[in-house]
Amino acid sequence: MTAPDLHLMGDLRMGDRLLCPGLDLHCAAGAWTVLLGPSGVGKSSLARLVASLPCPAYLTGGITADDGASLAGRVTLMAQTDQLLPWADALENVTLGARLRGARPDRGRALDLLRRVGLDGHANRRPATLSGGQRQRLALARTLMEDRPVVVLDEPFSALDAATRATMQDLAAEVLTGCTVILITHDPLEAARMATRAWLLDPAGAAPLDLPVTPAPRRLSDPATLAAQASLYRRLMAADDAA
Amino acid sequence: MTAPDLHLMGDLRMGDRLLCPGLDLHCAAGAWTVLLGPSGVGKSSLARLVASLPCPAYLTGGITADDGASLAGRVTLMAQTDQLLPWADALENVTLGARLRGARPDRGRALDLLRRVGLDGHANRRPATLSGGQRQRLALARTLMEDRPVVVLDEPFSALDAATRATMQDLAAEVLTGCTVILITHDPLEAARMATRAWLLDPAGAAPLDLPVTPAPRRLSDPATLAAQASLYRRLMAADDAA
Amino acid sequence: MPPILALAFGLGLWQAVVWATAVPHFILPSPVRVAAALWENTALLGAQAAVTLGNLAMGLGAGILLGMATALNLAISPSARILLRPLMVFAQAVPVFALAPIVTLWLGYGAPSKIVMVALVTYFPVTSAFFDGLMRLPADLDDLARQMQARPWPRLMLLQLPHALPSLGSGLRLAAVQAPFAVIIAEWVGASKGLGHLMLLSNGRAQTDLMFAALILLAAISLCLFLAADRLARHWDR
Amino acid sequence: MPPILALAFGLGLWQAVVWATAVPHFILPSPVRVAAALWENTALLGAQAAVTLGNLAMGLGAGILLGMATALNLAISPSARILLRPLMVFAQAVPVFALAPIVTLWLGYGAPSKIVMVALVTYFPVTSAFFDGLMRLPADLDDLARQMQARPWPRLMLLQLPHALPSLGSGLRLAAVQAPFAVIIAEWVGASKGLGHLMLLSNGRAQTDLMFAALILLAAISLCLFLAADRLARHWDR
Amino acid sequence: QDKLTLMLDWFVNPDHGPIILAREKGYFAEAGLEVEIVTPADPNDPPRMVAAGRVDLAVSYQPQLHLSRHAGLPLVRVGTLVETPLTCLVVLADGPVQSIPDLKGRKVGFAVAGVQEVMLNAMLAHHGLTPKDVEQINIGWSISPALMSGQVDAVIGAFRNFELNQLALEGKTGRCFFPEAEGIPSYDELIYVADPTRMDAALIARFLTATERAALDIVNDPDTAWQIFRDTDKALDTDLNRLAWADTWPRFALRPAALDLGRYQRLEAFLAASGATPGGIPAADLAVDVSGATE
Ligand SMILES: Nc1ncnc2c1ncn2[C@@H]1O[C@H](COP(=O)(O)OP(=O)(O)OP(=O)(O)O)[C@@H](O)[C@H]1O
Ligand SMILES: Nc1ncnc2c1ncn2[C@@H]1O[C@H](COP(=O)(O)OP(=O)(O)OP(=O)(O)O)[C@@H](O)[C@H]1O
Ligand SMILES: [Mg+2]
Ligand SMILES: [Mg+2]
Repeated sequence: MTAPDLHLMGDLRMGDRLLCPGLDLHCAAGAWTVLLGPSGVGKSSLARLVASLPCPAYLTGGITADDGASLAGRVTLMAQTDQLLPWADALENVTLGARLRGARPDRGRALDLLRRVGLDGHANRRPATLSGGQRQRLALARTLMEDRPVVVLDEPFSALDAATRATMQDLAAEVLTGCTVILITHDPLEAARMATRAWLLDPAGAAPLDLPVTPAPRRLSDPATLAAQASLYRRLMAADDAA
Repeated sequence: MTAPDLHLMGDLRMGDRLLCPGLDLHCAAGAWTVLLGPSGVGKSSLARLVASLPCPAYLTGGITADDGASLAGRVTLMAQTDQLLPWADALENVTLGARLRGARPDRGRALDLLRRVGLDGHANRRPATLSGGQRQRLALARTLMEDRPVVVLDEPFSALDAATRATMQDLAAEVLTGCTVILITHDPLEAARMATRAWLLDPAGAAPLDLPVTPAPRRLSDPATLAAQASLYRRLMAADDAA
Repeated sequence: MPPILALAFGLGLWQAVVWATAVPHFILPSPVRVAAALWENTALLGAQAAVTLGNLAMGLGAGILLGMATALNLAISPSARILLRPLMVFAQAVPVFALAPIVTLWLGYGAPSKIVMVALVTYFPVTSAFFDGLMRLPADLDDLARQMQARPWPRLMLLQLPHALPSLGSGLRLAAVQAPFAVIIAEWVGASKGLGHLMLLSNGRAQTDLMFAALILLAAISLCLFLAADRLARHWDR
Repeated sequence: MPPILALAFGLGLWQAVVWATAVPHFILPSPVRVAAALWENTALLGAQAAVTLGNLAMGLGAGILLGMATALNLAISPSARILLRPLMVFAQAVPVFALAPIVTLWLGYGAPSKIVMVALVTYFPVTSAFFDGLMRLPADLDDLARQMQARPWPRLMLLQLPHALPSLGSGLRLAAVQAPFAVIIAEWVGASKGLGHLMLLSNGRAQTDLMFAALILLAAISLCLFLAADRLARHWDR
Repeated sequence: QDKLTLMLDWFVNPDHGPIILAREKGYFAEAGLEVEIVTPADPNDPPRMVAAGRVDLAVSYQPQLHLSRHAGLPLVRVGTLVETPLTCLVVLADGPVQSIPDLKGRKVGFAVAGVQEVMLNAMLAHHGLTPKDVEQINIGWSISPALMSGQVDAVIGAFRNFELNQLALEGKTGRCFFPEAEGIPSYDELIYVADPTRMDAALIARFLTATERAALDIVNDPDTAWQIFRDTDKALDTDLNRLAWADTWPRFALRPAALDLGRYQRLEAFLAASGATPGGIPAADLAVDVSGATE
């Protein structure tokens, strides 16, 4: 399955409330499209729409893939809450997708991913005995297992410390090579590192954000990354003052 | 009730696992003590211990207040998960503490806090209809309503965008003036802004972190804050490489 | 629409069984015969149903209210729990129906014995389900209550009670299913009025069609009761 | 310890009632008399209890298995749901006990009628509770299933089933409470063996103490059954 | 008006003709009585309800009186309603049981535990069989259906004026084995019992006199009596009751208060001899004549 380009068009509305007008977002295949924006603007709703999940919001112009086919079944979403099965252990949670499709799960790959998200030796623990960050990494591993052409990550690293976060970003970038990735985040540094293109959503509409010209993911030690972070940060703070 | 100084002493253990050895943390009254550290090191466990909540971990040296009295009933904890009542609306959730103690809730103050956390007009909405960041702000408002001398905040702003986060930090700093505050965070900028003192917990032990000499909360535009952020960030990344 | 269809299906099945097995009418009368019996005995059936319904309503009311009160009491008083909780388990296991003859001997053949039987049979499931729900407060809400230094009563009302509503709903559903049994058994064991008594009489007189007419009426009452409880329970289900 | 205490308390209460009200022994024998009857008739009681237990076990097994199978079937097949779901609600509302005389006339006075009664009375609560649990998958797990393109069968087994276990537990608890009633009623309505039959006989012979001894045995069986179901249900309660 | 509660042995049926007629024709009222008639669910209840003081008077069976007395219930017969045995062992005429010895290894249903068990055992013993030779099944209320559906081979406790007619209505022919022809002394089927320590003999005497008037009316004009009986309750107007009425009215005691002590003495001795009771209660303790009592 090759990844499609996505096109998100129109006004994002919920009932008669206008959340974010005039979207015209292009998410290129093989690239990371990063969405930033104030809390409550509708980022998670948009993520659900891309994943064809039921959602009280709707996008007037719809979401289309450039290959013309439906998106259903081609998208995996890592939601803002971890959605782990409380009765299953870490390994069972990671292999859930394959098992739900009636396929034989790739145990080796699952254990490898668990190791790479830093949950080595935790394969048999239930989610309730994991720390907040460990649960988030478990959900990440489950998402990475899914192997879909379109991947939506809704604040996937929000509960992680800086170092772990950087490692997980690298891991995601590596595993998701070639995918159409949409990343929702509040962290300007994350946007500066990972974004091929970035958009700021706010009640006034969607605005593209400036990024270094170097290809993503960028090195943290790269001065351009840090400069982009600083400028993004100022832009985010300004957007709020305006709103 | 004046706020006590706290002293956290000894090894943080869980069963026969040593999470973080040799703690000797002093949390001064009226100051913000910030704890950083890799995911799973035991920060949330420590928070629960301070709040006298049941927890599989324990601190060998105990937690003492300088006034010699027990901490029970003097601590409020904003946990990593929002712990909102699903059947109650936003206003009812915010006034829960007083109502649980059989006291008449201060409706005016609650509505004011809801307004200040940006949930104006959402007073009658249930948690399930709020966005992730909105839920987190609701939990913050509930914590600020509590009016306790010791306040523990476990990653309280992790789901917020930069601008909202700064506003909430200012709000918390203002409302919690004079309290003994322990803040757990993964955001170096937050630490650089808010910390009177900051500690890095990792499996090797707790290390104090360098901060600007200016009093907290520091201005975001202050170059010292940004410099501290950068240095903290490097320190956090280095800690991980070492671990 | 589907319920009507199901009803029609059920009636059709019944008629088909009667035709196919040629079962004698004194064992299983056909729906047509039963309908005729219903039609001819409207006044009689109505009067008996009114008696049964009255006892049912009073017993249910008493059982539910007492059950809820007991559960709340047990939930708030640890000392009551120590003694009463195991007693509750015992009591739930004693076949209350088997006590019907004794209850009747004590309280006589009038309404009180029926009301007590219905109340007994509703009391235990309501108490038990509601109490279980009250005690099973999720850990995060319990944390909240602790650190907010909740007093027992507001804790019960603001946290435990709302959380226990789905369980109370299950209890009510169960009570709704059992209460009509109880009133019928009580009327079998000793009564001079009511649908159960009528069933027994008509069975004894080999008027199986009248017996089935009474049974149908009873089923209708049970159904309404169950649907009402189910509606409430669904409303409380999160 | 507390259960023993509660038992002692219950017995004490019983004895106190007997003393205080001077109730004649043919209405309520004292615990001492009943204990004596238990002791003197061990062989008789044991033999009858074995019969009752056997029927109970087979009926429970059949009812639970069939109920679980039906619930799984309904959960996986939308077309089955449309017709069968309302039928289930009807069937649950029909007082199954009231059907005991008919079931007995059909199936005779031997074990089959008892087994069918117990199965009927367990089947509906198990099916209904389990099915409700299966259908009430939380929204976030349903999201997961959708985006992972779950096939119906694994979705049932991996998500719906584990989530429905507490509900199945409630159903089993309920079945455990009702099954002993069912077997007793079936034995009352027609039998030549079993504890219910013995109760009827000793009642007719004015041997109230023997009747109570049988009742006590029955209560013990019910209690064990309930505790077993409760243990299972608690295990499944998250 | 004095109040009197009477518990019947069964739901209202032609056996209770004199009681219903006395009520309908106002004889109770004329005797200064307000009689409340209660039906039981279990025929074992009436003696116990009397003994427990819940009712003043109950309709019971003479054998049941003997058994109840031996179980310690304070009871005494004060009057007679039906003065011949009614109980019989019924089989289908074309069935496998043609004589009592044919019962060996077969199923016998009974409706009322206790009394009927004793009857059956005595009839079996008369033919050299033991209780273990048959399977005894409680069939609750479904006496005729149990027999007709072939679930049992015989039923004990069927009433000769009742179940035979019911079988006939369903197109079957029944055969009756009469206890008094199978070695059991004749007895009063339906009697009134009261608690001797509590009863008001004069009140009961008035009650008996009222039913006596009704019983005489019935024998004098059974058809009119049937119409009155039938009209009291729509549920009573059935073919079965019409047939049963004809078989019942000749058996009503025309002197309800009159006492034949010999019957009580003989049945007491018989029950003792057959091992059903220890025996030894004098007939005068079992039955009294209240007709002479005054207020
Ligand atoms: N109930 C439990 N049983 C066993 N281990 C547990 C349990 N709860 C937490 N742990 C373990 O204790 C350690 C500390 O957990 P804690 O939640 O305190 O971490 P943390 O520092 O808050 O991490 P994070 O930044 O990810 O929130 C973790 O390694 C976790 O796996
Ligand atoms: N079920 C619902 N009913 C009504 N309003 C809803 C519902 N779910 C979400 N909303 C509202 O829709 C808006 C968008 O929510 P969404 O979760 O998409 O925000 P978000 O951009 O992801 O915010 P955050 O950064 O806080 O996660 C919010 O204002 C929220 O209050
Ligand atoms: Mg969101
Ligand atoms: Mg934590």
